[in-house]
Amino acid sequence: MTRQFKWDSGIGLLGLLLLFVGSYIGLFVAPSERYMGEVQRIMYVHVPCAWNAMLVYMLAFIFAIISLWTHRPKWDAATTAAAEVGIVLNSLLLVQGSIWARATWGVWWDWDVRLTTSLIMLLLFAGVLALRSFVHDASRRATWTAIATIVAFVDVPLVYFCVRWWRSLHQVQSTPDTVAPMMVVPLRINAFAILFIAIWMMTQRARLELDRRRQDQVSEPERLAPIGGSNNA
Amino acid sequence: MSIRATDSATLAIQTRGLGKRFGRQWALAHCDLQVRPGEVLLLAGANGSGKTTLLRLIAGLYKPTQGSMTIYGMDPDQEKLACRRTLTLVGHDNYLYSQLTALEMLQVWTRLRGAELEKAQAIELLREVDLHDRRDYPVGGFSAGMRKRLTLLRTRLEEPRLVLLDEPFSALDAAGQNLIEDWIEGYRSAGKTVVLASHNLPRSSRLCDRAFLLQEGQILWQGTGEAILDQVGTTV
Amino acid sequence: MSIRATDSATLAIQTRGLGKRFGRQWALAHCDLQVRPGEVLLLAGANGSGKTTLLRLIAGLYKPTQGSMTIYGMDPDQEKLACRRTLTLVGHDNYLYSQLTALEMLQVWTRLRGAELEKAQAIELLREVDLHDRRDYPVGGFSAGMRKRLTLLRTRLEEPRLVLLDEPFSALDAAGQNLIEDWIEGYRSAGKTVVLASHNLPRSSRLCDRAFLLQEGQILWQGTGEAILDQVGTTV
Amino acid sequence: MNLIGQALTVVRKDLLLEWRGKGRLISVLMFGVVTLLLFSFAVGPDSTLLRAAAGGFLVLALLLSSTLGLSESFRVEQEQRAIEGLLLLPVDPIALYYGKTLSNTLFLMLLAPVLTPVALILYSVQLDLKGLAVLLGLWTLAAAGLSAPGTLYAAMTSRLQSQDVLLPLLLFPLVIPVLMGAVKSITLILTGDPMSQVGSWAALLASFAIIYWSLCGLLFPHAIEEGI
Amino acid sequence: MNLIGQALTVVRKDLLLEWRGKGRLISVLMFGVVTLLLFSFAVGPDSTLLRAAAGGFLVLALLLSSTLGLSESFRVEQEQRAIEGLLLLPVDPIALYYGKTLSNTLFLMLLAPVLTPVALILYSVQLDLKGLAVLLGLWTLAAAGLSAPGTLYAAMTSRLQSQDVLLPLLLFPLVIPVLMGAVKSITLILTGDPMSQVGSWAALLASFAIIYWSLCGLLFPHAIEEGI
Ligand code: HEM
Ligand SMILES: Nc1ncnc2c1ncn2[C@@H]1O[C@H](COP(=O)(O)OP(=O)(O)OP(=O)(O)O)[C@@H](O)[C@H]1O
Ligand SMILES: Nc1ncnc2c1ncn2[C@@H]1O[C@H](COP(=O)(O)OP(=O)(O)OP(=O)(O)O)[C@@H](O)[C@H]1O
Ligand SMILES: [Mg+2]
Ligand SMILES: [Mg+2]
Repeated sequence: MTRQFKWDSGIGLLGLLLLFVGSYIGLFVAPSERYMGEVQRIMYVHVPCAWNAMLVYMLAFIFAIISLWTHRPKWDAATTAAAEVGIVLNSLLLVQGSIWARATWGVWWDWDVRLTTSLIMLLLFAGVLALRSFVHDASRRATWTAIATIVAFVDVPLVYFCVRWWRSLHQVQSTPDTVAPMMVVPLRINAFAILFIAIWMMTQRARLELDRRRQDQVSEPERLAPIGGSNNA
Repeated sequence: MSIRATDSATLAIQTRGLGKRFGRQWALAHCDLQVRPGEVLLLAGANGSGKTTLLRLIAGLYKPTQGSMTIYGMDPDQEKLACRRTLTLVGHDNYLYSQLTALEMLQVWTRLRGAELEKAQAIELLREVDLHDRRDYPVGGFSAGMRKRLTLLRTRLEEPRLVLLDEPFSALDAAGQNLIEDWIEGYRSAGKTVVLASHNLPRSSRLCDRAFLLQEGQILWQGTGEAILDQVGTTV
Repeated sequence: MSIRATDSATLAIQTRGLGKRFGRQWALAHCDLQVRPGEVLLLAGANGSGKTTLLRLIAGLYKPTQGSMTIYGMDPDQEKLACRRTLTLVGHDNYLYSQLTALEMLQVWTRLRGAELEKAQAIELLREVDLHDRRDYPVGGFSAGMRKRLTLLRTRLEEPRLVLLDEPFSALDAAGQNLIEDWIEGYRSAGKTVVLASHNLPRSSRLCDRAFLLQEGQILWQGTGEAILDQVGTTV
Repeated sequence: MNLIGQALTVVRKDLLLEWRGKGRLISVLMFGVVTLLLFSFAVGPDSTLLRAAAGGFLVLALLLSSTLGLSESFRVEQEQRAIEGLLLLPVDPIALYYGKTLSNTLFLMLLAPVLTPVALILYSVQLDLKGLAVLLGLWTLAAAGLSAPGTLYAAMTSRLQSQDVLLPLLLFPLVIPVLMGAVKSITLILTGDPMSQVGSWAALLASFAIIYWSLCGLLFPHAIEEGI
Repeated sequence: MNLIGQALTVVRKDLLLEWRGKGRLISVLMFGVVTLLLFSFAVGPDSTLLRAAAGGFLVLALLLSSTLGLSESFRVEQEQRAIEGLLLLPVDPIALYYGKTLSNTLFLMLLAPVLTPVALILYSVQLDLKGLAVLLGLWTLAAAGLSAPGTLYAAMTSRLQSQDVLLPLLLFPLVIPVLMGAVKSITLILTGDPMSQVGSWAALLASFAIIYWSLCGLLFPHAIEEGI
């Protein structure tokens, strides 16, 4: 099967290239952090993953609204793709964060606001996909995915606030916020790199979903020749 | 009621190229149906030929995969509630809450239609289907036919102009079947439209004005009620 | 097989004063039934007259409130498994797992009967009820009649000597009904005993050797198949 | 009939069903009590630990019982497809939703008055009457917040395989704000409330309820467009 | 066919159904994970408290997920009364019971390997590989103990209203020995086991399992005498 070169493959390649450049700068050019040392360099994927996960979830939310409005399969595919890519980025974020936490704080997990919010976000959208996997009828699946996505996304700000208040009696985890410029550059580059890769993954995933739907899409059978009877309507 | 078959506003049901697909399976395809008000229509066809699917599409319980339809000139997508007020369907299921009594079931249904049902009226209705002495029994303990009788009363609770019946005679004894036949005759003379799907051809063919034979989701043949008996004899 | 009606060992079913009460309601009472092997028996009666209750009692799904019975001379209380091996019942329900395919359903049933079903055999069986091209579809998507057809295949999976059928013709199309009629004829000539409850009197009365008319849980009348048509005409 | 009338008819029907199957309320309550007991076994005989977590355990027991109650509320609708019978009637889906949500809220509200005293005794915590009243008020807000998305999801999952797993799966992460709000505020009440933070937690619970009562009311008609 | 053959046929059928509805296992697992999370929210962000109760919470999450899994396992049987179809066949009720119990045990055994690591991370508890192996072994005993009465009760409640409430209601008090045994022994493993008490708790779990596997096998035929 020959495939013509699609715009999204271009974006994907660009993203990989940028990721390579950004990571190179991050790993070898940028200064190492005063307290945490070399582990800190994990930040150059960690933070971009966090930003992009959020962004992609927001896209899922927007697609879900459009999907509910139009009932067009392509928006359902887009919603699913965004939710899934969001979950991938979110999981990466959690894994990277845990590794980082293990190295710096000595534990895999801590009940910090951002950590907790990220975990809940992951579970919220994983629930959406679980629901989706149980619905067999395509159009109902689209509607229910959209509804669950909307309901889940609206919850994110509430979760954020409640976790903040929940923590408020205890000390807030200190994070370095004074950042050297040589740290900002790779961060920015990688943010765009992961954004591009995310877009690429989403388009691929949406295509796959549409392909799958198309495979199921059997065209209507031939019209049978009516027998006998005149149309006595 | 004067009839011009081409004018969808005056038709009870009009479908254009209606089709429904489940997964890779077309349960119904190319369905063009024109039903005039006051007609009694029979849907016949082998098991799995798409009768239930068609009735559920008309009732708005399925969304069509393809095509469009109007019910008394209304588009079900736009005027869902108005359509629901116009029609009633009794399908394979009985829609009962096993803990409620027969009387309470009737009251729940009527109230949700926006009306009020006096107890005397309800008993009268139950008497029609010979359940009046079971009115205070929970329906969970009813026999198959008793449930069917109760559910069929839904068609008499309000004034739906379009009555959709999916195998109304099944599970009923001879007396029950005669009763439903009388009801359908009554609906016809009251100018209501009835669409019924049934395998009881001897009974339903003599009731209907027109009959449709479905096969693999398509309308294969249409004609009069008498003709379908011969037709089925030759094709099925 | 020679028959002496008084000898319970040679009778397929013998009930003595069988009765079943639900709450304050006697669904069946004073039921004395003697069925000889190889007979086809029809249970007729209005809705709620106790047909299903009787069949379920015989099948061992209900425990009698009163009375006793034997099946081919066996006491169902003592020899439950032997009785189950002897009989099969297809009731109002379909006993299906919606996620399994038609083929898998047949295989599960056969295996639990202690036999093994070759795929070719299974397809042959499915072909009989015209479901062979749906063999790999999950039965959850089957139409009412297709489910019924599949479940009725249970009577053909093994060699039960007593076949209990509760409204076997309902939900089936004309071809299906003919098929079941043929099956029942076949069972009779193979010396099997069949008890069927049905509201389709024209069809079932010409099938049966003897007919019973139930009313309010009691046997009101018994006679031949032809006679019941007149009987029902006068009493119901 | 207007929307409100229809919604109230749905509530009335649900209350009648509840009345008939009184068993459901009682067994949900007993489930809650047993869960409270389990927590104390799970934590062990250390009573300081127990007392510190008492508020949390009470809320957890309430939440677990609520989820069971919610999924039960659609079980009876599906048994003989009664819900399809409702959908076929000219009932506005919005009325159906709010009726069902209201009756579920009422049901959930009944849990706290029973489970709270049990928790107080089991975990040996003291509470004066005023505190109890505030607690019940907070639980009312929480119950409203739970039943809005709970009813929507219970409807959507009611016909799927494994509803009883799917419903908590969808609902628990969603209602974490309710859980935290309730745990925090109830713990504050139990331990005394020096900084009067209860108000802001109550505000969180109220806003959750308001947001989801409106949002789910908008979404429900779409959810049942093709029946449930 | 002999008893064992029939029982294995039942297991095979259940595994096939499980395979078809893969969703069930995954969602029960996700439910467990979400429950673990809920516990930490209920207790608050205080990690010492959390760590002290970690074993208890893990076992509770396992128990709650197990109950859901058990009641699901009869849901599919009741949907179109498939269970009646089985009861009509010449299947020995004892084979039916042990088949169903075995497949439920297998199902429950799969929960611990997933939930334990999650609990370890969330509650910041350490465990070496040997400890993990012992823990999984203990859970296998506990799973066997749970599914013996669990299957019996799930069958008995499967056609009643509100099974999902009734089952835990009946089961939780009954399995408190399992709960306590599992909590105690798992906590010992997590905190280190100086006095090697794990053995005696494991013996408790094993004897519970043995007693209920035999007892419920005897009782089950009576339970289904008139169908379920
Ligand atoms: C599982 C563990 C972790 C998770 C889920 C997580 C999550 C996140 C999220 C969601 C953000 C984006 C916040 C925003 O831009 O508003 C973020 C940013 C950040 N995280 Fe993490 N994180 C984790 C562990 C860590 C650890 C262990 C460290 C370092 C000690 C760390 C350092 C940072 C830094 C420096 C930022 C950028 C802060 C900023 O932009 O102001 N994270 N993290
Ligand atoms: N589980 C039950 N609980 C309470 N009453 C019952 C139960 N099953 C049957 N009955 C009652 O017993 C009587 C006989 O019921 P049965 O189902 O045997 O009738 P049937 O002859 O099969 O009727 P149908 O032709 O409608 O199927 C009815 O009055 C019914 O209400
Ligand atoms: N929910 C569904 N999922 C998958 N396939 C379905 C579904 N509903 C119907 N079908 C398929 O659509 C076809 C038509 O089914 P339908 O129920 O309309 O038949 P029917 O004419 O009512 O048959 P019967 O006389 O047996 O009731 C069948 O092949 C059936 O398998
Ligand atoms: Mg049909
Ligand atoms: Mg019957």
